[in-house]
Amino acid sequence: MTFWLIIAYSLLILIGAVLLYMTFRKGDRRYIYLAVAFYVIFPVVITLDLPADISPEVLQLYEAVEALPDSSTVMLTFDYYASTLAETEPMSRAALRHLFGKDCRIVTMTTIPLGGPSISERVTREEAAACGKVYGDDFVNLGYKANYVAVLKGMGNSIESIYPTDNTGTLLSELPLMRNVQNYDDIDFIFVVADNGVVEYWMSIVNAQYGTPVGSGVTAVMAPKIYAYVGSGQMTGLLGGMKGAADYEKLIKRPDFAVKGMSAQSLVHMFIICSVIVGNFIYFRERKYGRTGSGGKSA
Amino acid sequence: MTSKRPDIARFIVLFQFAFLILSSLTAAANGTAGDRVFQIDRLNALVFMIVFSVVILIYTRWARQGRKLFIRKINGLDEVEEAVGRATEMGKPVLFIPGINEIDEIETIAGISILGRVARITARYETPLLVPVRYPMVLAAGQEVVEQAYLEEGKPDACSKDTVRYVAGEQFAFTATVQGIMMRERPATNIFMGAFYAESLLLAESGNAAGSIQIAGTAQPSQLPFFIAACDYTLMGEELYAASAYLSREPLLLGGLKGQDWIKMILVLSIIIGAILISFDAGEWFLELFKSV
Amino acid sequence: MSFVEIFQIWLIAFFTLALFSFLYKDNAFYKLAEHVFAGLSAGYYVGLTWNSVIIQQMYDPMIINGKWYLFIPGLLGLMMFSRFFKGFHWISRFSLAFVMGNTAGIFLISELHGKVLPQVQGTMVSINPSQGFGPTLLSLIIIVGVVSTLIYFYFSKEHKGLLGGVARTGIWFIMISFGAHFGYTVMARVSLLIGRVQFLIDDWLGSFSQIFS
Amino acid sequence: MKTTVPVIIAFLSGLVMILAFFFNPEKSIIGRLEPEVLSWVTIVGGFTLLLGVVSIVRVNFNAVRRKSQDWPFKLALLVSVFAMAIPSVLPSSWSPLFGNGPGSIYDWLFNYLDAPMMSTMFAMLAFYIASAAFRAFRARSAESTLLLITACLVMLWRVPMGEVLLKGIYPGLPEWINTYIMGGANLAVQRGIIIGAALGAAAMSLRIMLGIERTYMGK
Repeated sequence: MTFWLIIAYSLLILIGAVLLYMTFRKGDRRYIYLAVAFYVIFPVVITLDLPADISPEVLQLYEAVEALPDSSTVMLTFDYYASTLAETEPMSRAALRHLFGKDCRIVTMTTIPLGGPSISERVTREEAAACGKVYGDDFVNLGYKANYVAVLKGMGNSIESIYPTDNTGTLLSELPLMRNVQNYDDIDFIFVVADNGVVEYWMSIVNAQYGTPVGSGVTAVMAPKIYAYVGSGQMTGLLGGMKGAADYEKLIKRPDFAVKGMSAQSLVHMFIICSVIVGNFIYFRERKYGRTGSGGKSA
Repeated sequence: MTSKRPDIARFIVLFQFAFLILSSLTAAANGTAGDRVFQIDRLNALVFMIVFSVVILIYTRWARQGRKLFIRKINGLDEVEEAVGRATEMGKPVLFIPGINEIDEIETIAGISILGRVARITARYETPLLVPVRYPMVLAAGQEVVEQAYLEEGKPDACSKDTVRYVAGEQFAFTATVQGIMMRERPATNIFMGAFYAESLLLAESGNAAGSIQIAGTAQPSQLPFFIAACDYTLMGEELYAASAYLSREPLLLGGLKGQDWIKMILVLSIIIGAILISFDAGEWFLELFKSV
Repeated sequence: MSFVEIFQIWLIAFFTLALFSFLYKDNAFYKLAEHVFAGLSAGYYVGLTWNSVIIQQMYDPMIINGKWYLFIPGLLGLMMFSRFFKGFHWISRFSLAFVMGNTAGIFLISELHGKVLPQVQGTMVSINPSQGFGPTLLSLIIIVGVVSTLIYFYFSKEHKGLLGGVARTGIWFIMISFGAHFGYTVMARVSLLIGRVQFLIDDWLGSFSQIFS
Repeated sequence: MKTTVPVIIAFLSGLVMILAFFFNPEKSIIGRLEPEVLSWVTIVGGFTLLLGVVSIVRVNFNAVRRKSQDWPFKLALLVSVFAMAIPSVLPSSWSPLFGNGPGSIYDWLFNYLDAPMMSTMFAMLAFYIASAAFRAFRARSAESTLLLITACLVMLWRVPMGEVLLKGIYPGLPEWINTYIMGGANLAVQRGIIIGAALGAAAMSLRIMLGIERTYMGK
């Protein structure tokens, strides 16, 4: 097995080097595209696994959820588009497994019109079925309503005024779970999974004005911005991108998609770093000896 | 029309003060926090808003009175005219994207304002302008500013109805279409001004591959690194909002920038004072001034 | 897998590969995908707006709940169509002014209250050395970083002398932050590609065995 | 009339939102006005939809009629618009294929064409980010050197393989990157930009409310 792994790694390095060489030789950025494609496809076929530490923000979120009393009510949002599913869906799944495992009651909703309701419906139902949870008693899917600023504000007053019915059109009063949930006062924690700026409104409207703690899972691109809010205490913990999701999967001891995806990540990251180092090496050589006709710059 | 404006300005300042006094009275007269008609917790925000408005309006007033107000050079904005000129020389169009958000986002309005300035330049040079937009309301606003700009430059006929066009409702469908425009119409200059999200790099890299000069501006901190990497000039955060004033060279608008600087200095001082007070465990009351509920 | 399911997978795979083909160069497949995509998404917004705005937010409340006053935004909306009539297009400015003024009102207060105040407050951190070297250094980095970034945006003076020095520190901080952000984002982007590749390999290539068996 | 009235409308509609912010929604009418006015804005936006449809149809229809370059694709676009839009505005009571519920034409087109294409466009960023890094990260000046060094450090730190490497250099390095670069310098700059941009946005809002900035009516 180790032998084949060594062969596999040598192959990876060799092909990367050839493609990088071609990039410089031809001055064509498409060789880089080819390399990226190769490094993503390879680990999907052959699985590689490496250990890693858990970031403190993920731990903070995990501990905040862990510290909730059993059977508390948690709101879980699906504020993401289908386009970021690879990053966000594992977060939602990990959160659902963790919360269902603690017998929490879950209210889900979305501020995304395009696909939001169907994603939340599909993911929650699948996870609930796996945990043996019942719709209406253990979880409720409110679905989507337009104009999220008004929705977020309105739910502070009364959830029912915004969502007279759930996603499938059942009156809230007919759902046992919703009878004890009037507004944010009855919700112990809000777990936002988002790929866009809505997460900031959850803080600036809901956390700031109603005091309900908000934790979030966001795409890696948004994470640095949201760090600012973890630092200022407006946000309780943060999952950033696939690594955050993988960390969370490890914490709840249910490694899945995110953990697997990390090896492809490693390869692409390494390739980019190597290409930057080689690029600079050649740049300095060219500057020292004058331009030598290689098309490196236009690549 | 111009003579009427100071009256509105004076009115708003007076109004705000009256509002402040009235609300403090209501607040004082009222019972516990939850019962109050006025949200007394937000008094600091009200005071801040008033100070902010007053400072900006004072500078605007000074600008109107003809005081010389110096504004430093903003990299990127000086290049707009040059970049349009380049497109003219090459006989290729200029592509302008006022962000991908709806008009209920102030960044989009900033983008539309800049579009007004850029359209004047393209009108002057008679360079074709392409403005794909993602929301119908932005389409309406965009058409309005472009038509007005061409009218004021005396070239209403150079502006076609489809200069500003609605191309697609969804973020990435919009991006796919713009990528296509970049590859087929080969604009010599791409200007991105407004709220951009993940598509920033898709747009900027395609534009780069097509060999266009690119000037970008956004207040989304998460997209700035990509514009910096793939565009020739990038306006960061505040500079986007300053752009329309800067391009217009109207003293009235530039006055506001001075006001902003003044507030910025107050904030910098507050941060330093606050940090020092906190270091000696004496800053709780000071932090309270900046609370937001 | 049923025939319909296989058809759906092949359809998705076709458009996925057609869009990816743009990476090689602009071609007819990409053009087809691009135009279909643009058309569908425009159509999608028609359906979405019709159902969730016109019906749910205006027609239903007006007819069922008797909120008759909703005719005002309706009228403002209709005024937008004055754009189609030469000489009357200025009427649409009323609606634009309403929307833009509304946005301006929201942002004037929400930017100051929701962003400036808490961010300024969050920056007031203790630099008392008694808390240890690490936290003090972090506090100093944050304060110097925020202040110098703000100074970088100072428009009223040329960046020379002391101001220039601080502004230069600001641009260094900005570059460090942007580098960090760029590096941090790579992961998100690769994640998305992994998602697509998994689809192509698991579902699409997987369907071949279904077809041939 | 053509310019004064819009300025007044803009001022009043902004003022309502500011007032509403300071008033308790449970105790005053003005506080309750806010969601109402917000939904008004949405409704006005909803009406502009027709403007969008007219624009996209006109541009593409003209191209098809003139048989200009790529006209078959424009035709495909027109077909797509109507295939998606028409069934969605017909009431679902006529047929389960209409409307926008599960099982409708609209839903199917979204799930099997629109959504996968969104993911694909988004996924293309993986290629672009690699080529942008490769091209832009050159140590041309002190600033760009800082940019590329932090970018490479953070890229290493983000992946398990790189983390092992960083720990090999100095065991505390990943923690150091997390604390001082991400939580220190990066946070500080994000904050600085957020504060500055917020001031700019607020000033712009004020200018619009007072009618000082009114590009939307040609000034």
